Amino acid sequence: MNFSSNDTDDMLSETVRRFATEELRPKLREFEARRSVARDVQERFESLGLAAIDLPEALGGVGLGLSSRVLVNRILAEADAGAALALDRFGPAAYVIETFGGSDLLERYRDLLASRPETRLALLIDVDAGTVLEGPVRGEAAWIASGNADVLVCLRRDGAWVMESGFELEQARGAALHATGASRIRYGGAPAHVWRDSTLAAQAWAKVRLYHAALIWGVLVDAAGFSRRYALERVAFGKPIAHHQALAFLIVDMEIAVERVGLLIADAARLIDAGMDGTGAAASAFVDAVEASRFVGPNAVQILGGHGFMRDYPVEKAMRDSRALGLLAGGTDAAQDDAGAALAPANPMEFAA
Amino acid sequence: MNFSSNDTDDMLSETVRRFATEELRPKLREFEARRSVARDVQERFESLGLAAIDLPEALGGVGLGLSSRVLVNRILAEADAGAALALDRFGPAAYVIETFGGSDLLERYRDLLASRPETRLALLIDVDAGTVLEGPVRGEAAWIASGNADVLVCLRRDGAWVMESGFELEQARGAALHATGASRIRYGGAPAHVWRDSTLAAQAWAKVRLYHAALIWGVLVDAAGFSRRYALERVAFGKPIAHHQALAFLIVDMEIAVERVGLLIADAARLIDAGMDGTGAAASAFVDAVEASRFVGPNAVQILGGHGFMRDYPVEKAMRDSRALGLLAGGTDAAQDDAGAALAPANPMEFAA
Amino acid sequence: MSGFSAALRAHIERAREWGRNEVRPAGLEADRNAAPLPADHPYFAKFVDFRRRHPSPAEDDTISEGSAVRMAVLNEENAYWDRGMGVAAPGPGLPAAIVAALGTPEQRERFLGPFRGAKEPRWGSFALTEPGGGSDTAAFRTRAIRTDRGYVLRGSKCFIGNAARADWVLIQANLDPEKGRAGQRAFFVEHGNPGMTGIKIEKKMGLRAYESVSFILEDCEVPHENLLGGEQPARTSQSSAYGATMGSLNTTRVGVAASAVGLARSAYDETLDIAKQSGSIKSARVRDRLEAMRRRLRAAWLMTLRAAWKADEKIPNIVDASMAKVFAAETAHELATVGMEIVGLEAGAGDCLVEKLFRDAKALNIVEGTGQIQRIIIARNLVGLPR
Amino acid sequence: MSGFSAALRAHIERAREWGRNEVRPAGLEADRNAAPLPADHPYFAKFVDFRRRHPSPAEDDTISEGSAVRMAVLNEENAYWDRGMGVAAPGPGLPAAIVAALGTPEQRERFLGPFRGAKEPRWGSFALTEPGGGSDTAAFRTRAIRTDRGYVLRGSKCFIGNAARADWVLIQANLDPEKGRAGQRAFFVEHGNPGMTGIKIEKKMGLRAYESVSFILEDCEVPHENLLGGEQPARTSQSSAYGATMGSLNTTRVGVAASAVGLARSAYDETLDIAKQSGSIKSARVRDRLEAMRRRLRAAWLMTLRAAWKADEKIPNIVDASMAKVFAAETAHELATVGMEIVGLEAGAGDCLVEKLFRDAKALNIVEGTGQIQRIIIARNLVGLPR
Repeated sequence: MNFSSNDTDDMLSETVRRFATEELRPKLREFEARRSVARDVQERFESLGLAAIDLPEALGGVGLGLSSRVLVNRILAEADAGAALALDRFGPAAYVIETFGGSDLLERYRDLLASRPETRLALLIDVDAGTVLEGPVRGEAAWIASGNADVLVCLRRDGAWVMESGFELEQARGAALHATGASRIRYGGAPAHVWRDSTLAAQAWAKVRLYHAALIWGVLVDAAGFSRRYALERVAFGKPIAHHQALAFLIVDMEIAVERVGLLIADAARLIDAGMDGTGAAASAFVDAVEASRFVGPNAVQILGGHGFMRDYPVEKAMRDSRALGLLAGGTDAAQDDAGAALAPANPMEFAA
Repeated sequence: MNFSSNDTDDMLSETVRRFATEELRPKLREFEARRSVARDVQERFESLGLAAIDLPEALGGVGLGLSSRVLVNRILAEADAGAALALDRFGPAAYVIETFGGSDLLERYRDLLASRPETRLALLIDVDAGTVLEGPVRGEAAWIASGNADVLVCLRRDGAWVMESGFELEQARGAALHATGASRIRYGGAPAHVWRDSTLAAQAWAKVRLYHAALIWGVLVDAAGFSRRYALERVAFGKPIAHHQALAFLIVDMEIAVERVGLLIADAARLIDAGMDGTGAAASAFVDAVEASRFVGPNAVQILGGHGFMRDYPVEKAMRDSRALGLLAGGTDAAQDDAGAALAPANPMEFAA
Repeated sequence: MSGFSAALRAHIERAREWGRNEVRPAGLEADRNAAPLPADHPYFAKFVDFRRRHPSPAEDDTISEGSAVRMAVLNEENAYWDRGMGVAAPGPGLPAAIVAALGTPEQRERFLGPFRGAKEPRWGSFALTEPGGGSDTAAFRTRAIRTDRGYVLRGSKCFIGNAARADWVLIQANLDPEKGRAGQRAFFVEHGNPGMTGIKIEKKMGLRAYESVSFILEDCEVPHENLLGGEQPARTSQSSAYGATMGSLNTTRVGVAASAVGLARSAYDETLDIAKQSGSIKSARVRDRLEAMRRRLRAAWLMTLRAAWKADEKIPNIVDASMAKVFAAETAHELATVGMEIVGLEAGAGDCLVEKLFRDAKALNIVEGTGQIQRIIIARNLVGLPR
Repeated sequence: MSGFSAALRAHIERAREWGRNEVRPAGLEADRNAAPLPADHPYFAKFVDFRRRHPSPAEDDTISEGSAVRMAVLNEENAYWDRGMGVAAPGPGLPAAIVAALGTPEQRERFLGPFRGAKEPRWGSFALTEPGGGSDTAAFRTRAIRTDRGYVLRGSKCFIGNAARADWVLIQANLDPEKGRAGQRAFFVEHGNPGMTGIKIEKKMGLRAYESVSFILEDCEVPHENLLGGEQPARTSQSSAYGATMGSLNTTRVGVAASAVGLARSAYDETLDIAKQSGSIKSARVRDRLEAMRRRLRAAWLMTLRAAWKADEKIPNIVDASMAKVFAAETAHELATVGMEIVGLEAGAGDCLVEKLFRDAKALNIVEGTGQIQRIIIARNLVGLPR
């Protein structure tokens, strides 16, 4: 039973933290305005190996597990969750490719991404897919968190498909996460790959959920931290507002909410890395992150008062970004369905590590 | 548009308040221990006409509406919700009788109650009644909030029935509301009356829900008030605990929760008294009362700290009573179903009075 | 059956039509542009014309409801269509009542007169908040110094509505800092005064339709006549009435509460509509959420109406007003948040009213006293919480 | 796969069997009787026998986990079966660690010795809380006055666990009120001391299995040797270690947190079982509630385990311990409350474990520092909240 991080993760954290602090955070509003991350930042991200943190070593990845991925995503999102999505051109679609297509297909898309620096995979979750998955597919989605996509990967409850053409994106305003752009998407045609397997779909979905939950986690860590520091600086009625007891308690409750999310995410990632069934735990962690976002994001704005409402401070962005992230990965209702599907007696002795 | 109470209600309030304060509150634990209300208190209650506040004047009632009933119930429950249930021998069963059986049947049972001072009607809500309502009925319920019953009235979604024999009560410990006793019930046989009409059932149920919601409201008014006064007396770290800001805010939020419940109950009662459809509003008010009870009851105990956990103070009783009341009237899930059944755009200009 | 008079309902019907046809589209335009509508936008001229043709309910003697209830009902309806556009509306705005109550006859004529029957849009503005100030008005540092020629103002203000386009800004400043809060007075600074510098229109998360302006007062000179109420303010019957009213009755917070309810209703109606169209209303989970929204909305509206009704009945309503304000503001935020959940990806795409309301609503728990300040006010009255 | 050692798991397996067969029935019996089990109840003799046969994990060298994690895991399991019975367990109890750390060698022998290998149930007790005292230990008014023959104690104590049946009660009293908190010392008062009067066993909402006792100290005399640590307490290595540990590490709150988690798990498991039996688990609403229960439970357990693990690793855990304490206690209450909703009428009948847990759980957010106190502790560390 161990809660310590290992040396690899410590080194990784430090690298990511430095990159996030130096390269992302100062350009927060710049990325937002251009709706993408500058090419040199992208290159630096990839040269640090952060793009392939949890791809197999054989495929040029770092070969770390999901536990490392959630750590990286959290730290990136502490700086800018939109940029974190923009930087990861393979993105959570990689989990679908890996789970269904194995290393061969993973390698193919890895090579594609390596050869064309603007190429991206976009992931679509078709939660309510009704018809049986076979032959041509046709449909649309109101939002994907990407301004462009060369490959469209779709995950459904009963399987997945990959389409390399036959879809078109229409730029959308996007409610948040502007650094990664936003599109409406419309697709129709025969996918390049189609798989039917609901067990594998559940496994891939679990990873997709943790990927996004970790981004929410990071946004909330930053929102809680930023507003806490602000509350220590800002004086009202003769003392820092953080020393007004009711606000101090709010800050404590925000901290508890963030801690709780982090523990559940790390727990689910550990289960999956240990080869155990983590689908329920991952779905629960996602739901928890969304719930926490509804509490922490708006209260960070509240602590800053009028200033929180202005774009000069990052908390309004945190409130919007964390709320929008909760709509991705299939959304909370699907996660709630999956989390509640296999309720068993609790086992306090289950702890992977 | 008017929020003032009328003179009748003001006089009524004063009468009920004096009775509740003088006759009920001091005997709180005595009623609990004997699991009933003393005969002389019962007689005084009935001589004041409080038993028949919303029965038609033609039947010896006071002929006031549901708005007056919820007021009376609130004030009684501020003293002791269990006693309020015990004192009302006709109880919410009267709404079922009145709605389905009209004044003839109401009169019959009114006479029965008048002739035998120990007689009671018990109300059972059979939420999940599956089979079609006809001929003999058979079933059981884990809890009715009564130690004895001479007539069993059962309300279902599709109608109602009344049974004068063929049921038996088994005394239960009861989680709360001890002044009214607690029983398990088992019934089987042909009812004396059977009605099938889901519209009438919904109307009766609305009244039953408001009847109980008003009792919860009263318990919470008392819990919030008692703990607030305690917080002003109890000193810690050099000042009344009510002046520690976080606790002051908690007290405020408890007050808001109680106000909110009261407004929704009064609003629904006004709609029904005005002959409008109040089924959704009544169901919503009940759900709101239950939600408020989960916040206000336990926090009243929390404010008293260790003392709150002891039976020397009434707040532990309030926490239990309000929680238990929420299980009656068919429970929250059924109320939620009904409240959510007919969702329409909101109309701010709808206000009965 | 409605508990409101037919006359008031007629006003609301008109406001509804105006809101649907004019206010909502203008508000969406401003939001999409991420900037206030320019002062010469045709909407404002139309608005002035509309007001000339249809006097506000405040001036309609055939309405039986009191003024606070009228205002609450109208604010609710207006904010339903767009809260930001409500603040952006031409007119003397927030300071009108203050000037009417505390101004000298000359000031009333000079500063409010031009608004009467004006055919062009014009604005007034009121500047209280300071950077780092917020709710702690005692901490405000803008100073006023008397000179032979008038007064010199020094300091800075922020989040001031319509200040860049206003004919004048009524600025709160301290003439006698040793007296603390009691030293504070208000001064008219007219448009184009060179001492009002660094004018910046804030970029906001929501409520983008109106200007929130920050500016610096750099030795800003105004003549003696610009001190509100004059140098020796007379205790006029109007001003004492104003002060007495403020003691135990409050309508400003009730007005904001009503706006919050309107915004919340907008979120509810729009979400319900989308849930019905998409069929997601068939899910018990979605229905439960909508029911909780409707219930909360109703409670917030009743709380607000009661606070307004008490003001009209001269029943002390300080606790009611603060309770309505904090509860309605939190309701607006909650409903927009839950609404986004129900709307789903369409909300993420960013072209959806509910998503806009999510950004708009947060401000309502901040302006006119944050939720924390409202709780302090309530706690003072409930448990005598010391300052 | 489990992250725990086989040795620790074996202890837990034994505790589980013991809990199911002995603790749960005894706890339900006490609850039904609305009174603590009498000291001569067969359960206690069985317990003493069980402990003699199976030493506690604290004494098992084959376990690789540190002492705080051992305690957390064991507390969790024990509280799963009955939290009240855990407090009622014979032994020196809460004050054992204090006496071991701060007592003189004679005191350790005299007061702890009889517990070692005892064949009969016996109890120790620790008296801190006072009526009207609660968390504000500086406000405690029990006085100790030195006389030639020893000390005279005057004051009153309340909510003292097992005090009526204990061989001795270690009583906190102030020997030097001018020094404030620093003047407080602890005194052994032995069973039958005539100065300990007005002994009243409280009637509680829940956790009825153990005695909560209030009593008055009416010129209660004890000999000099009964002052814990002696008249000139030596700064022994043990006592300084104890003090130092208390500075940045906390295990007491972690222990209560673990108990709260156990109680919460009990509520979850029982509710799940009932929902499965009744078929109500087919309702999405019920599944959502159960999922929220399980999720919260898991988070509380992870928070508690991490706080324990930090204590074992000598990583400062004050914030972790308080966070685990308040979150786990609130979790226990929340789960029992929601559980009652799912159980429905059966919970109202009052013969249902979940209903008992609803009454038991509330105490956990009060003992060992209320939720408010924990938040103050956390806020001190997070934002330097002044005292």
